[in-house]
Amino acid sequence: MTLPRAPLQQILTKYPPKESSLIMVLQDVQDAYRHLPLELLVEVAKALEVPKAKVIAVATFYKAFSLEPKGEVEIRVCRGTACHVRGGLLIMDEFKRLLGIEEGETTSDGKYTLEAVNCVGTCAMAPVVVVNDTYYGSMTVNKLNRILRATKSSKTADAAREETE
Amino acid sequence: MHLTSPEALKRLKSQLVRQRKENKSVITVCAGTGCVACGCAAVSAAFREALKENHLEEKVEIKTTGCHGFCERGPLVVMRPEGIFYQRVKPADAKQIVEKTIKQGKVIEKLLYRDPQTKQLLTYEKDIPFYNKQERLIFGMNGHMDPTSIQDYITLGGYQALGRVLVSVHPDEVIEEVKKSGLRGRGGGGFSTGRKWASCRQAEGEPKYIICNADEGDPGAFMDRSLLEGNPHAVVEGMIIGAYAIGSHDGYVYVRNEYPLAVKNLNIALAAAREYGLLGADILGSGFSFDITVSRGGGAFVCGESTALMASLEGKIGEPRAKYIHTVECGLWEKPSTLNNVETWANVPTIIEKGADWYRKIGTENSKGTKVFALTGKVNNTGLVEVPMGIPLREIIFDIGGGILDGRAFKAVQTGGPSGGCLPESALNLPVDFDTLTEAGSMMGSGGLIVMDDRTCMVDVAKYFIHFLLEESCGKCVPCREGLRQLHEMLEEISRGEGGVGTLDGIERLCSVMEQGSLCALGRSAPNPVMSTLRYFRDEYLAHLEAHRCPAGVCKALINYSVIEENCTGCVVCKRACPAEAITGEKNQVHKINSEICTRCGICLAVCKFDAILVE
Amino acid sequence: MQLTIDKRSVVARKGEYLLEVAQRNGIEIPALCHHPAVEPWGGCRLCMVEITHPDWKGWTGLVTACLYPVQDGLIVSTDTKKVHQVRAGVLDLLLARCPGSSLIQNLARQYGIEETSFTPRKAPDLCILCGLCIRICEKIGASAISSIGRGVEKLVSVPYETVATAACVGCLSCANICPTGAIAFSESEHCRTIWSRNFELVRCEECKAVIGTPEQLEHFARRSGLDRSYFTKCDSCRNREAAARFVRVTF
Amino acid sequence: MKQLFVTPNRCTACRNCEVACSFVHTSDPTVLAFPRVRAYAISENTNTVNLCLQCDDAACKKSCPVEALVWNAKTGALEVDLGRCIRCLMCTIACPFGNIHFDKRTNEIAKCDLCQGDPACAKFCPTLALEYAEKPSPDPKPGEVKPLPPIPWMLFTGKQSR
Repeated sequence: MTLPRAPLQQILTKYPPKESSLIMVLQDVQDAYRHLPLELLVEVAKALEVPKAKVIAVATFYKAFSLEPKGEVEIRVCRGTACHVRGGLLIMDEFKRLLGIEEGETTSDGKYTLEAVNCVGTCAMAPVVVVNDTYYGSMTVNKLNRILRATKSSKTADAAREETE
Repeated sequence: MHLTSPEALKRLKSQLVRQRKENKSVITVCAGTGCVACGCAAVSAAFREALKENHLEEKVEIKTTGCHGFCERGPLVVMRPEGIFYQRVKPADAKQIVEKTIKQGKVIEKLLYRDPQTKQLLTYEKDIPFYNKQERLIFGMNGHMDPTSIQDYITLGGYQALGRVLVSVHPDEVIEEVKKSGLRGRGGGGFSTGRKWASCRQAEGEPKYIICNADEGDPGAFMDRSLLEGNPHAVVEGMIIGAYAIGSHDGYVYVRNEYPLAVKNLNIALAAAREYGLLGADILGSGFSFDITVSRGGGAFVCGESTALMASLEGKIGEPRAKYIHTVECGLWEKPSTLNNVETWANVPTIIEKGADWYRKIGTENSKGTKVFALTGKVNNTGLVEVPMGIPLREIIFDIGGGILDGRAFKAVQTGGPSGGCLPESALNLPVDFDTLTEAGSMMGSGGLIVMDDRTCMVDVAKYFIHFLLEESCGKCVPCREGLRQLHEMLEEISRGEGGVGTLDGIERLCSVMEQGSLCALGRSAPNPVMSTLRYFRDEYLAHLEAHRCPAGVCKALINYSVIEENCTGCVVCKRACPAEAITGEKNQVHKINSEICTRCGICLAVCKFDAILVE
Repeated sequence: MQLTIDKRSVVARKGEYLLEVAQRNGIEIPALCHHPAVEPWGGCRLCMVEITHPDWKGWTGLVTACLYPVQDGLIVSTDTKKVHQVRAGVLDLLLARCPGSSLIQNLARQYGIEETSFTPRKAPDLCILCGLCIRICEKIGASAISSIGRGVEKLVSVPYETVATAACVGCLSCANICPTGAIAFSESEHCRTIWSRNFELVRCEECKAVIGTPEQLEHFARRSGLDRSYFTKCDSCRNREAAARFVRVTF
Repeated sequence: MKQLFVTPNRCTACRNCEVACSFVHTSDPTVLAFPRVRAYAISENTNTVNLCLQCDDAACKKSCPVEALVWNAKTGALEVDLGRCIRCLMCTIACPFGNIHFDKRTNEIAKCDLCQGDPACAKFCPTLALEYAEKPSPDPKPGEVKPLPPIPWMLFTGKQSR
């Protein structure tokens, strides 16, 4: 299966074709394709005139990138210090149990990806869970099922948040 | 609008100030990431709706501002000019606020803040202890302006410092002024900003680069995010002044991709500054040119280290290199580069505007000015606080922070992020400045203050930080990469109650090798969380090792969950919630936890409403 | 300029690093990630030395000799207690990483370590992540090898068979430079295998000696600007041919 | 500066040069090194040697990715810096005359270094076919007997030449 090339072409026109654009190009590719497909990395390498191996090194060094497709719903459990001391670990454990996957994995139906992130900068509301782009603060293990339910219905972020409160 | 001289900028300011006075009331809705997370967008929309219904759109302005700092209480709404402070405002409250407060001038009590200690209701922002002990030099503007409006920034006096510098101050004088102010880098190192600029100005090689480090990686710190989100122009202005002083024409902001709002607001600010002739070619008609590129980080804590950040800007993996030749001489693309963090840059316009002598009056002998801290953890008022250097930790935690959550006992405060350390109660009276914190075995770092109570296990905290660093080490040098692996292994053992007292000697030996042998600051300071907890909380380590007990009840291998029979009502909630089905008991009967099956997940503790779960 | 290494006065030029100067003067400093052909890197931390200067008011510092630029009047000690401690610590850690490497075993023994005091890695290989192979491959112009991941999980590889192996030319330089012999390769009559990839072999059209892989010759041809058809004979056969030509010209 | 001169019609392809070269370039006298000079019997009565020309614009030097080939200003020889060399073998492939080799036994690149200004091949050439001099000696006139250098006995006794 070949991937559509149009988004990539568009991304490449946004940045000067040089090595220093690499990370930003990869970020946009990650956003557009939900992962960094190998075949596209080759094209990025060619376009920016960077050796393929260097592209791979960068793609695997930074946390923002994934070579495997991510799930439709990205659940990111904050692992900042504030979240940790307020029980972030329990939240992660419960998500693992609810989804039946480990940290960093995607459910077999491709629906959910569970990740730990280092501090999303909303420490005052610890522990925090970010689902796609929606922040949920002051999490407790009891609220997680409701978060998952909210992702199934296509609710707006605010409505979904209301539901967990 | 393209301003071609500092005079034009001044004229614009007075014009804007005149216009502003005509608007009587302003509803400021905080739209920092914290408040966004609480649904402030819906609140703003509800206000807009309510004003429309009452035909007040012309008379009342809604301003969505950057972070006010008191994130705990979001969404925050402040009614200006009175300064009435409403907290935890729901969209449904908007109508009432417009009806009562705006139309009738009445205060709505249920939205006011109640002081947790005095139980008093406080109406005005200025009366709230969280705010009134602070000195909001850098951060104060946030609550008064829409970060996406350059006009708001100019109205509040923004870019005037730049205008003055460009026409009447020699670059050397700018550097002298910054030197004299005593400003030290707010990113953690605490190096004199003025001296850094002077070396970069003198360094041979062209072009020279200006870099703003906005890769706020310390978990538990978010002041840079709030500054960039809430007042991006202050950072931009600081950078332009710095560029002028150093003789640079290219600037970069390396910002965390995890901060989308900061990226957005910064880009808006840059575009506006360019449009107004404050950025780009021939700034304010002075002949000086400078522009800024925004570079989003890829997600690596190590990129907070200056050389790794520069490697990342170059599009490479973020591996640091030795700094025997300083980055001010050989930095980005091996050219002279000046790197300061967001907060440092944001201090610059204030220093230039008000003068080094004025600035020097704030703070202590060797640490001047204010510092923004992210106060989080087990404390009542969490949020961002800006205080003068030298204020005792106790005042931050107990006066501004309102004491420990749930009335529990204070145990430690973690400062300086993963490179810092945990300070005990005996350190609470220490004045907060660069040198005192370092002497106490911690560090200022970027300004995270994470408060811990008696239910926080210090071995677990040390393990947490080492695990964090283990995942964030770039892996280039042996002591950091292999040392962290081993250190984590040893701490795991301790948290399982395994190993002997000899383990602690082994840890200390390894820490010394890492401190002395590692390539960059990440590895060299990685032992700090372990060494500081060993220094102040050795007993707790020994409890794990000798008594096989975790006094705080955290380390899973050493604790047991049981039911306190007197408190248990037999409500079956815990039994239903237990994922391991380890709880037995009929309805209305005292329940029992089978510790063989129990996975110590803590769910029963979280769901029990009767305090009937005991962890020991 | 003049500096002192282990109480010996030595001469150095501006821009040199301590390690080169020491090596030139026969002063031994162990180093694992260093090779004169590539830029110094400072990853193994074994070449730590203690430095001070008459102007530094007694302050001393531990630095990596491979990356520290020489400075007039610098006083360098390569075998102080601190230096010994850090080197021993590094070797102890490396031994836990690669217990099977005889190079590391021997070095560790020199610092009094027979067995690691740490927990050995569960499935150890011989790679110490010195990065020499990556840097050498880049020098050769192939840039086929990269580090994958970071931190403790980091490994070195020619990534993703189908994609980037195309860049590997099978020249064996990486295997030759690897200090611990961690890069396996083999050569049979028709085939060279490295990085789990098989390469054909080009043999001398006369004596059938191995010249290299087609990819390697292609790469060399591109770099040198010479025609690919140039590389059909081995050096010895070319030598004989040149001799005959030489005689024809002379007579 | 002295140079190595080859006069093919004096060469008898006795290969003394090869033995001498190999001998001075080995650290272990029991193992012969790769000779940097080769003697060939081209046809029944034409013989010659072939050895590095120390080309000004040397292909080996140009092909080296790590600049491991460096001029020795004193002797004018292009030498291999074995510490720097990464054994990529590009030089051995690049030399159009096949005068730079890889010695598998020692894992080293073998190339003529003019023996640091005292080339053994010339010293032990019994017929002056190889000479290290400012210019080659003229061919003998008919009847003239040229004094030949002594036969290098040490080659047979196992003593090192230098």
